[in-house]
Parts: sequence; C-alpha cells; structure tokens
Amino acid sequence: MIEALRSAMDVKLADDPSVIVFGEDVGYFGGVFRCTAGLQASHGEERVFDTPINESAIVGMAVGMAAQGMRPCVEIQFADYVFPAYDQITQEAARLRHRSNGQFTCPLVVRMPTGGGIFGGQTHSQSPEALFTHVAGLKVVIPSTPHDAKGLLIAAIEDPDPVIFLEPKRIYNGPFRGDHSGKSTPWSAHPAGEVPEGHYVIPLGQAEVRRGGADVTVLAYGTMVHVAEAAVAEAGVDAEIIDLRSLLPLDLDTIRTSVQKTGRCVVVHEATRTGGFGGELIAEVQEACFWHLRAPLIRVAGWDAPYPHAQEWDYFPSPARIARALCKVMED
Amino acid sequence: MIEALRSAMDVKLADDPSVIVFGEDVGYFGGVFRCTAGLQASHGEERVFDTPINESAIVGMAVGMAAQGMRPCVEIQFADYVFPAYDQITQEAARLRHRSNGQFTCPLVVRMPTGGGIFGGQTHSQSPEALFTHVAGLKVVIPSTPHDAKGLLIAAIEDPDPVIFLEPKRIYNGPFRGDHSGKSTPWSAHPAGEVPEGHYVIPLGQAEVRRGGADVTVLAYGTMVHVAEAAVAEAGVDAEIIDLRSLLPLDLDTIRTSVQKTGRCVVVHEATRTGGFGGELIAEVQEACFWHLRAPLIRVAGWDAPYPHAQEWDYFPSPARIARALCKVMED
Amino acid sequence: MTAKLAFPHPPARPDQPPDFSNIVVPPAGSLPVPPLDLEARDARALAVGLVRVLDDAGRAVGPWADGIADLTGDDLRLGLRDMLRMRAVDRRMLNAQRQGKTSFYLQCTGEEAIGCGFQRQLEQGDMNFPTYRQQTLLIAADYPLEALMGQLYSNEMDPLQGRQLPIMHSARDYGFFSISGNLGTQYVQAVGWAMACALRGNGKIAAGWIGDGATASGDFHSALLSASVYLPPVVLNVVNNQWAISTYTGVAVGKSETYAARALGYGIPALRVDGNDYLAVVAVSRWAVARARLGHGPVLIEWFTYRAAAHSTSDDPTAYRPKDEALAWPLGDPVQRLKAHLIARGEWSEARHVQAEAEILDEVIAVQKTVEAHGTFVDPKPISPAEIFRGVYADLPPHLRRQRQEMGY
Amino acid sequence: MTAKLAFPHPPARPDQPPDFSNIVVPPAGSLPVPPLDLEARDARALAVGLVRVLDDAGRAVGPWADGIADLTGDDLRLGLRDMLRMRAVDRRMLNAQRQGKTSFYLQCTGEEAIGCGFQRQLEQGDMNFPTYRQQTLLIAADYPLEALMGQLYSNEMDPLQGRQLPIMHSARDYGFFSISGNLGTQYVQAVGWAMACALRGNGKIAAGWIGDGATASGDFHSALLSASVYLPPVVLNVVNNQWAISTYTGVAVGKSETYAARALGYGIPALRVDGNDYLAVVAVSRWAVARARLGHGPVLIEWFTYRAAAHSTSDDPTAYRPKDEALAWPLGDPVQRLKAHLIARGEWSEARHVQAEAEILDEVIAVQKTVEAHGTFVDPKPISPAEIFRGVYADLPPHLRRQRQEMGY
Ligand SMILES: Cc1ncc(C[n+]2csc(CCOP(=O)(O)OP(=O)(O)O)c2C)c(N)n1
Ligand SMILES: Cc1ncc(C[n+]2csc(CCOP(=O)(O)OP(=O)(O)O)c2C)c(N)n1
Ligand SMILES: [Mg+2]
Ligand SMILES: [Mg+2]
Repeated sequence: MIEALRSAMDVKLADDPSVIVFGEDVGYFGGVFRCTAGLQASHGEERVFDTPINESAIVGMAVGMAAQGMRPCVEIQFADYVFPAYDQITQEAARLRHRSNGQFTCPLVVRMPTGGGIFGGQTHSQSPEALFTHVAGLKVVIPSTPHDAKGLLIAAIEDPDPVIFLEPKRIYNGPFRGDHSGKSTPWSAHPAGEVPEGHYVIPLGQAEVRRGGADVTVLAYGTMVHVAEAAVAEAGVDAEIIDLRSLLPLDLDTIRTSVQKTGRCVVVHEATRTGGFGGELIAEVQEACFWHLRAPLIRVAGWDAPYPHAQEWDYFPSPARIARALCKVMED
Repeated sequence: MIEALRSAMDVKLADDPSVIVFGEDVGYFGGVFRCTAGLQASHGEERVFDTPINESAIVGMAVGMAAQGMRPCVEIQFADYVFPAYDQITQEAARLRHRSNGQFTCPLVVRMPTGGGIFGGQTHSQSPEALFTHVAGLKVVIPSTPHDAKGLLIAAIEDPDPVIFLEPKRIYNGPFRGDHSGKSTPWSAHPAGEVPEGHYVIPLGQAEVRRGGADVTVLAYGTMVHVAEAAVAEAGVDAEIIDLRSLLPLDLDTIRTSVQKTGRCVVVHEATRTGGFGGELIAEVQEACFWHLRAPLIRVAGWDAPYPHAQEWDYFPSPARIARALCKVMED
Repeated sequence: MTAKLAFPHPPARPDQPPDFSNIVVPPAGSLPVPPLDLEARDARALAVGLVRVLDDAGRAVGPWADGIADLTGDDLRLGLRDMLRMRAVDRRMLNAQRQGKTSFYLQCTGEEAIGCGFQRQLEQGDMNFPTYRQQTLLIAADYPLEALMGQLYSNEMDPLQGRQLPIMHSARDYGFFSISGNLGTQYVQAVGWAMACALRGNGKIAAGWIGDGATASGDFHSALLSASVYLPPVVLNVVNNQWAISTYTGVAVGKSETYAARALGYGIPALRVDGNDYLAVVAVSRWAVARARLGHGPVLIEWFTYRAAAHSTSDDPTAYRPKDEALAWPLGDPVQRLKAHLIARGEWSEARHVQAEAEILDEVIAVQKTVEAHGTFVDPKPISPAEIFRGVYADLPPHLRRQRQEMGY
Repeated sequence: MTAKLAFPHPPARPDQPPDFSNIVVPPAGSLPVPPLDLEARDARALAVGLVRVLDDAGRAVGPWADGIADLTGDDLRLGLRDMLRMRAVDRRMLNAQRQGKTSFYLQCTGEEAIGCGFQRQLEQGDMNFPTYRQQTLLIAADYPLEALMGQLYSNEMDPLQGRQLPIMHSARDYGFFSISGNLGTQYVQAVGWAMACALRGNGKIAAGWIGDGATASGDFHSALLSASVYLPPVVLNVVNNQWAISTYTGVAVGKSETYAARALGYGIPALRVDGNDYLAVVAVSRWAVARARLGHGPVLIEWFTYRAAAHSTSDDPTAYRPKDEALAWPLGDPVQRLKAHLIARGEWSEARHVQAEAEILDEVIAVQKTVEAHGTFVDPKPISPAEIFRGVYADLPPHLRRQRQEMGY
C-alpha cells in the first residue's frame, strides 16, 4: 500500500504544479513509513519538504496555501498526533468555503497512518475517524487495499474540499487478518495488491462489496475489512462484507440494499466503541431498514479504554470476536 | 443558571483549598458570562485568576496541577474555542490515570458554554459533546436547570477524573422553549430555578425523567430538554422526556426502562447530526430494546453544516421539527 | 524565600485614576530607518523602542519622515478621510446594533491609523489575514460600504448570505481574507499564503494580523516559527491595544519586554511603532511591505495603540478599567494627530475638517439608508434557509440533499 | 528580486563527510556565573554562548567550575557510574529488542551527562516531566532496574502493567512524571505542576524536558508563555541533540540563533550549555535548581549535544546523515570526558574504569536475568486483559463493566 500511496502522490506532483507535499520527515528521508520516499529527489524541495514538529502549523500553512489555489497533501506522522491540528482542520479548513461563500476554498488532503495492530501503544494506535465524521465540510476516506489507496488518494487530492485520508498502517505492507502471531501475507499475493501505473481515480463516496452474502451484512473499513473476512470464514456464515472506503460522505445506498436483503448487520471498527462511527452507521441503518431487520444491529469495536501496549490482541477486534457477533445475530 | 454555577464554585473554593478556578477573563472581571463574578474578590487571586488566550495552556497547566492533587476548575470562554486544548484534554487528561497505573490522576473540570440560539454564528454556537463522548477516560455532563447545574458542577469538581462540563448558554438566564422571537422566561419562574444554598450533589451518570409518558420516549439534554417540552405540548403526544444530564457515563437503565415501555424513541440534539451523540444513543437503545420497538428511532439534530448566523432559527432544532418527528414515529 | 506566583495587573482599575506612567514615550524621530535586509540581531532598539514620526507640535520628524517625504497633501487627506469614514461607519453601526438592526458590532476606535495606513501600502493581489478589529483594511481598500453594511444587516446585499457574524467579513478581491472567530488560527495561514506566493513567484505578499491578547495562542507561535524557517514574504502585525476584553495586556506579554521583542527570539526582525501616528504607520508599513516583496523575509510589527471603545457591543469596560482611561492615553488620537499635522503643513483647516466630517457622515448615512431598504437583521428570515446547505461542499452530497429536503427545500 | 523560500539543510548528508565547521566551540571557562536572579535581558551572552567547564585537557576551569569545587571524587565517580550504568542498560535493552524480548527501544547514547547530572541536583518531591529520551533521570534517581526492565518486558514486574510502550515510564516516587508519546504537551504541564508547588508553598520545583525538534510544538510556546506570566519555580530543559528523527535541527530552530535565545523573547533567562560536559551539567543544573527553588522564576537551559545512536529501533540514521557523524561531534563523548577529568584529578585510572564497566555490566545482566525470568514480551498475554479496563476511571462505570463481561472477565 505504501508504494500505491507514493505512486498517487507522484502522479499528482507530476501532472499538477499546484500539488505540494510536506510534513514531518517526509522530505529528504521520505517519511517514517517511507510513503514519500524519493518524491523530493524527483520533484524538488519546493514541492516536497520537511516541516517542524507542529501539526497545527502544518495544517495551518496548508490552509493558507489551499486558499490561494494550491493543493497541499500533508502528512501527519501518526493519526494520534493530529490533535494539535484539530482546530485548524475542524474550525478552519472544514468551513472556509462555506463561511466565505465560496470566495476561498480549501482543497487540502491530510494523510495519516491510523489504527492498531503494531504494538504501538496508546500514541501510535488510535483510530480517530469519528472525530472527523462529525465535522460538516470534511470528507473522510480510508482505503483497505493498495488499488483503492492509490485511486482514492488521487481522488482526494483532486477533490475541491478538505479530505481526511486515513491510512491503516497495519496493512501498509500486506493484508492482516487478525492473526495474533502478528503475521500477514505481502500485498503481492493479494488480488487488490496490483496497482495500475499512472492516473486513475476511485470516486469518494462509494462503498465496495468485498464479499457477497445473504445472511448478514458486515460493515467495515480499513484493516477490519480483512479481519472481517477471516471472521466470516471462521464463523461459516454467508455474510456480505461491505468496505465503506469513504465514511463521509457515506454510501448509504449500497448499505441499505444489502441490509434490506440480509436483515442483519454487524458493524466493525477498531476505534473505541462509545461515540464511534459505528453508532452513526447503526442509527442510519436502523432508520433506513427498520422493517427489514431480524435482529438487533451490533457493534464489534475497540474497548472504551486507552489503547494498551502489551494487551494489544485483547483490545484489537479479533476474528473470534467478530465471529461471535456474527453467530449472535444469526441466532435471533 | 449563572448564579447556580457561581455558587457551586464558591462552595467548593470555600470548602477545599485544592480547588482553583482560572480561564480567560474569569478573574477580576468574572467571566464574559459572569459565572465567576465576585469569586476573585472573595477567594483571592491565587485561587481565581485570569489566563492568557491559550486554551492548550489553560488545560495543560490544569493537568499539571491536577496531577499534583489540586482540583482545577477551568473555563473555556466558548465551547467553540476548546479545540486548541483538544490534545491536552483527550490525549493527556483523559489517559493520565490509566497510563500511569494510578500514580497520577487528573481531577479536573473543564467548563464551557455550549450550543446555539444566541445568534452567535459559527464560532459561538457549536455543540461539541460528541467529540468528547468518544474519548475513554472523560466524563461529559450537561445540565438543563440551575438546580442540576449546581449539584452537577459540585459533583464534577469532586470527581476524581476529568469532567467536561457543558453549559447550555441559551438557558443561562432562563428556560428557552424554542420561541423564534428569542424570548425566554426567567429561571425564577421555573420550579428547577430554585437553587439550595450550600453544598449538595447530583451524582454524575444519572438521567432524570422530566415528564412521564406512555407513547414515545424523547432523549434530550441541555437546552433541548425545554424545547422538547414545548414540542410535546405542540404535538399533543404522551411523551416521556428524559434529560440525560450525563452523557458519559450514560444512564442506560433509565433509558431502557422507558423505551421498553413506549416502544418508540426520538433523540434530540443541537449538534450536527452525522456522528453526533444521537447515533450512539440510537445504537445503544436499539440493541437494548430491539424487541420492544414499534418504529424506527429517529433523530432531530442540527443540520450537517456550519452553524449559520442569520438562519439561526432554520438551523436550531425547533419545537415544530421535534413535533413532526414525534408525530412521525407515532404513525408507524 | 520560597516561590510565589506573579499575577500581572493593569496600572489602574475602575476605582482608580488612569495611570500610564509606566509607558515610556520616546521623542518622535529618534529611531533610524534600518536597511530592508535588517536582521533580528540588529533590530533590538527598534523592537523595544517606539517608532514615531509626528511630534507633539504635529511636525513629521526624523529619518522615517524622510522616507515618506514624497507623500502629498492629497495622500494625507486621503488617509484622514479613510480614518474619518471608518469612525463614521463605526458610530453608525454601533447605533444600528443598539437599535436591533444587527446582532453584534465591534468598533476599532483609536486604532484607525493602523489598518488605514497599512492597507494603502499594499498592491492588488496582496492578502491580509485580519482579525475582527481590522475593518480599517476594508475601508482603505475602498470596499463598497454597501457590501460591508449588507453583511451587518444579513440582508440580500450580504456577500456572505447570512452565514457569518456581522463583523466577520470576507472580501477576496479587496485583499481581505475570510475572518475566523477563532483567535490565532489565521496568523499561520497568512504564512502559508505567503509561502504559496513565493512558490508561485507571483510577487505578492501576505499580512497577518493579531491582537495583543491573541499572541498567546499556539498559532502565533506556529506562525512565527514557520516564518522563521521558510522566510516567506509576510508582514506579521500585532495590534497591541492594551486590552483583550477585560484582560490587561500584561497577561499576554508576561516578562517579554514587548511583543516585538518576542519575535526577535525567532530570529525575525521586529519593530514597535506608534499606532496612533498615521505617518509612522505609513512609513513603517511601506518599509515592511517593500522588505517582504523584495524577498528579505518576514518582519513583525507591533502597533502600539489603545482600544478606546468597548471590546464589543457585549462588553462594558467600566467594569474593569477606569472610565476615562482612553483620554489619558499618552499617544493621543490618530485622527486628531493627522489633522494637526495637515493643519501644520497648511494643507487643512478646522473648517475643512468639520466639512469633511459632515460630508462623510452624509455619505455613510445615505448608503446605510439604501442598504437598510433591503432589510435589516430584525426582519425574520432575510435569506433563504437553503443557504445553510450551499457551499458546505462544492457539490451537495446525498446526506445534505436529504436534510435539505427534510427542511422543505 | 522576488521572494523565494528557504529550506534549512544539515551540513552533511550520507554521501558527504561529516562537517561541524558551523559549530563554534568556545573555550571552557569563558562564561561567567550570573546571579540567581538573572534577568533575560542580561542573559544574552549565556544564551548564544556555550557554558563549558571541562577543557580539552580534562581540567575543570572557570567560574562555573568554582561553583562546584565542593564536589568530591566520590561525587564525580557516582556521576561516572550513573552514565556507565545508563550506557550498559541502553546496550542491553537494545539487544533485548533485537531479540524480540521487547517491542521497541530507544537509546540516549551521547546524552548521558544531561539527565544524570541534572537529576542529582534535585530533591525528593521535585518532579521531572521527561521525554522518552530521559531514562538518565531514572538511573540517577536510583530507580530500581527491575522496574525499568519490567516495563520493557511488559511482564508482571511492569509497574504500568503493560499499558504503555516500553520506554514510556512513570515513577512518581522518583520524581519522574508519566511520559506521554505526544510531543510538547508535558512542557506546559510542568509549568502547571510548578505553579501548584508555588500555590501550596511546598518548596518543590518542576523540570520540563523537550527535544530540539519538539520545541516547534504549540505547547512549547504555551509553556514559555505561562512561565513568563506566572513565574513559577520551573527549570525548562531543551535537549538539542541536532536531530529530530531524520529532520535536521535547523528546521526547528529556523532563524533563531539558539533555542536558548528563543526563550529570551519571552523574558525568560536562558543558557546554552555543553551537554557532553558532566561538570557543566552539574554546575548549571545546580544553579538553575537553586534559582527556581528560591523563587526567582523560570529559566531555560539548552543542552547542546548530539544523538549518537539511531532515533529508535525503528530508525536507520544512515539514510539521512553521514555514518560516522557522531565521531566527528566536536564536544566529544560525555563518559570519556568525565573519565579523563577524574584521571587528571588522580581519582581514577584506566584499569578502574575497565573494572567499573565490567561490574556494572554484571549487575545489569544479573537484573536482566531476574526480570526475564518473569517473562518477556515474546510471551503471549503476559498480563491480564482485564487490566485494560482498570483505571480508565477511578471506578468502573456500567458500560465498561459490560465490556469487561463481554470480554469474558
Ligand atoms: C481561540 C479563542 N479563544 C477565545 C476567544 C474569545 N475572545 C474573542 S476576542 C478575545 C480577546 C482578544 O483580544 P486581543 O487579541 O487583544 O484583540 P482585541 O480584541 O483587543 O482587538 C477573546 C478572548 C476566541 N475568539 N478564540
Ligand atoms: C505531536 C507529535 N508529533 C509527532 C510525533 C512523532 N515523533 C516522535 S519523536 C519525533 C522527533 C522528536 O525529536 P526531538 O524533539 O528533537 O527529540 P529527540 O528524539 O531528538 O530526543 C517525532 C516527530 C510525536 N510523538 N508527537
Ligand atoms: Mg487587544
Ligand atoms: Mg532532537
């Protein structure tokens, strides 16, 4: 997925002089996850550069640039470190178009590695998507494969509005199905690991059915798409797995169609349960599909506690936990 | 409600030397909403003082003090300005007890005026509760009457953990039932406007049934409790109105009992709908009451747009909108 | 001896006489004009001193005066008119708020010279990132009063269609960035904008604006730091009007000698300037704008002034400072000082001044009447509720379409 | 000429020879010891200079040396042992990480003098707010190695019961605040803690710690500003080790002359100190701690040093700096320099040094064995999963009780 993201930025840096890339360690070194490796060398320091460790400055500078018509694509080193920039993102970037009645706009992408599964402890594991989906004016995107990652990132950079682009770091190097040994296969062995060269776009706001099924709908995104696949195999139920890809705007049509068919739904995310995006999904789904439902909608999510270090696998939603939830809704 | 809040701080400043109060303009002047008026004069400048305009510093200093065993009760001038402190609140205060395994704790209260209805535009009207209810380690409280405000604030100051204390500014001076002339009656004319002197506590985590009813449950908090009362009168349905008072922890027992009885539920809040606390409530309620439900759970909330200035009454959830929702769930 | 906390206090509170004895007012003309490529280490005298051009007799003196010797009587009369127009607009709008015609207002009384003098040194395409107290920038950019008042009344002439608080203007074509209510945030955005100017090589510059109180915000630091690292063409203005609502400037300046001196710590050269001296404002602004435009990097200017009016229509300053403190302000009133200078130059008279004031008032009232004819804030629903949904995104996503339908539009 | 952005660059990249010719190393002993009530305006020479005590011959010279003339051979040998112990622990733990016994590690090689020398000047009850690279403070506070390693192995000896990353210690009784992974946040918390000390009059002080890179964070400013306003008893330490992961210190310092000089802008006196000179560290720390404790307010110290090792076990510095840059560092190695001084004083010898190293290594290995017997990180589920829920709040709220039950506990 790293190469896919890099390729997306490379394509946009080459085809649009207003695109620029910056963040902590992204310049000469190419980012602690290497997503921008080589981009400074090929596009020059004026297009790809290092910043001081001040996330508010990173986004604040980007807002000023975007308002003038540039298209900054900035990196926050870990999603856990986005909070100093939370004011700039939610109060400034998100509202600039609206509050200026279109005089100024903010075509800005904030990339950040998100989620757990890497023994990163509480400051390298958080999943803050719900803190952005509540903010009108933002778009929130999270890919689950290299193929999507590239197409979605190009779409995000080309989008006229600010996009929060969450990168599930656990699957940077390969799909992770929740194996507690921590092992994962490389992307090269996965069909969606293949990434076309050059320019292509996956439109924001469209979910993807990863697995068709008749009995229960699983809503997931990022790493959890793969963990859900393992869980479905483990539970042996005929589940339909929907990879949301874009949380805001949300592809409610695809979700509705599925749940009206299956009558059951399990929502999975890594973020803490209370106030997570799962609540929003359930509220929408029950409203849209109430008369089709055969069982309560349930969530499998991170526990409402700081993300622990040593107890990682007790915290991270496992295939077993998801499988239990699948069996539970099938009982009703 | 202002006097009630002031009285709560006054009581605690007097009975506990570790309590201290600070924030922008709260010292000599007594706060732009006058909540701390007179407190510096009676308790001294070391206990009640002005700070620079840096919300991160306000909360950061408070975290350092609280860790040593003091009990800071700080004011953020408007909830819209809490975001510079979002990192200190969510990444520091919320997790200090857990991450230090109890070596350090963070008994800290962050008070802030919240919500709309005062023609404050997008930077004096927001309702950010859902951005805190997603954060493990925080408590989130919002009173709807002076009586509750004092008891809850004393409980918050005495709580061993960090509490976000949201003050619905629209009802600082009297209950507001959504009248578009902007008029409200004074608290003196309301039964819960009476505030006992001295020390009393309303425990955090307990909801209050404001109106008993058989047909539908309305979940509301803050200003919306009063608007919901007006709506119920307007709709002429026998609704049970629950004032949540504490969003985190949530009194699910009271809610469950009610919805299992009524089979219907409308959730009301001022915050933008998508990703708001309403989603969480609906997810919990449908899970807990699924087999009792007779209609989809629905939300009446702020639109997913920046809070407008001139179109305030088109944005603010009105009694008419809530009444429509009540009628709609009654149809099913 | 053990440690005790310090709490900064203003020199006087309501029950006391005004006291500005702590403020040192150096003679006009005593500071030099530094080279455009001034370095921070050579700027100390300028940062802790006070650049002044007009002396007590209303004469323009010293090297900074020499730098603007080309200004004609017309130029200066234009400046005076800008300030008078500003003051007239402020007074009328304050009254309009008192009459309920707008929800909120906020004056810049006493600070008129700063924005008026600065703006006239900018070019088309330069961009200010103002606070809510820089309506002077709009006035001196000849922003149509119709648009300004339209916004105050949230009627159909409002360029922002009711979205924003009355005073939170946005006027891209007039070099005026959309104001945010959140303090500090825009200071670093100004740096970003200036970086974009340099990256595109378009020859334009940005100007950041911040109040003394808001220099405490984290993004004041973000701005100074990024300006110090990338050296973009930005002029960073601090308007030190001694107060932040009820809070004395000492609570924001702490032990720093001046706000200008704080910038020196970032290696950014800085000057402290008499903000009530229109000529000093013009001279220093011209220097700073030229410096930025020529690529010598950022500079910070602390404009030393006094907030003569209340913070806003929600504020009553007699609760926290002496009633007549403004009168005691040692740097006087900017309008009176420029007027005195023009008269001393033989370019103006008391009579012409009275006449100009009357003309300007007439003009402002005329516009006001026209704009009010389109409705004021007291009218219910002046603008379509559907405006709420327009422009949240470039295109309306499905969930907003559903919500707009639910609303009935 | 139009504006162009500047991008700070390190003097050398991997394909180039190390180059520290830009670093001015003044002779040891050349700067004075200021009075404890030093004001920022008088601190410039100290803030842009470099306080050094040990000269090239290993002699302690100058006025700062006089201030610690009471230090005995035993005191200095203790300092040397602290540093040697630190280095041994770092090496063993790095190896343990390589063997998969812990998930992550991070050394402080080259920076040992700073925390070791500073900590020995504190009293019981004083509180450090450290970053992840100040394990020296624990070592010099005689924090049991069992606890330190227990946390690294996340086994039952871990005082934090697996909650935190290996290196994010918390040791209240040893004056070591719980480390946060978020940079900068704790600097202002240190100021708050110090304010609490002053408000309670307990005679204790706080010490904030931050890396050069993290001085860019907003809360560096929050801290300096609040310290400048309330003047609490706090020592603000900046460890300038020239790098922030791959980012050259120039990207954080910008046009500021030094990090110490930045503090002067806040009216906070500051000193820049040779952080590889144990005697300079002890002398300046003692002075600063005394200053704070006696109520003279905040002070900032920039410790000038070099991060000799990788940023962490996740980092490979050969990708961004010359491989042998550490060897070229002009201020040498702190262990070697103190050793040379002790030998020059006749208090130490090569043989005793070798012996001490061996003893310390034995001790560290012995503890390591004991701790490893309780399990290392490779053991699955070393600690009860129910620990996840304990301490989120003082009491377990209903929703967490439900979740714990769902988990099966
Ligand atoms: C982040 C933030 N915190 C608090 C406020 C509330 N507030 C509005 S104006 C003001 C005072 C600002 O003072 P100053 O910067 O000196 O500007 P002045 O009003 O004097 O022009 C405050 C505290 C705000 N708008 N934003
Ligand atoms: C707010 C925040 N942003 C980014 C990071 C990621 N990060 C961890 S260490 C580091 C470099 C810090 O460098 P410096 O402050 O110089 O300390 P050093 O590692 O050199 O001791 C970065 C960017 C973080 N931990 N917190
Ligand atoms: Mg001010
Ligand atoms: Mg460093």
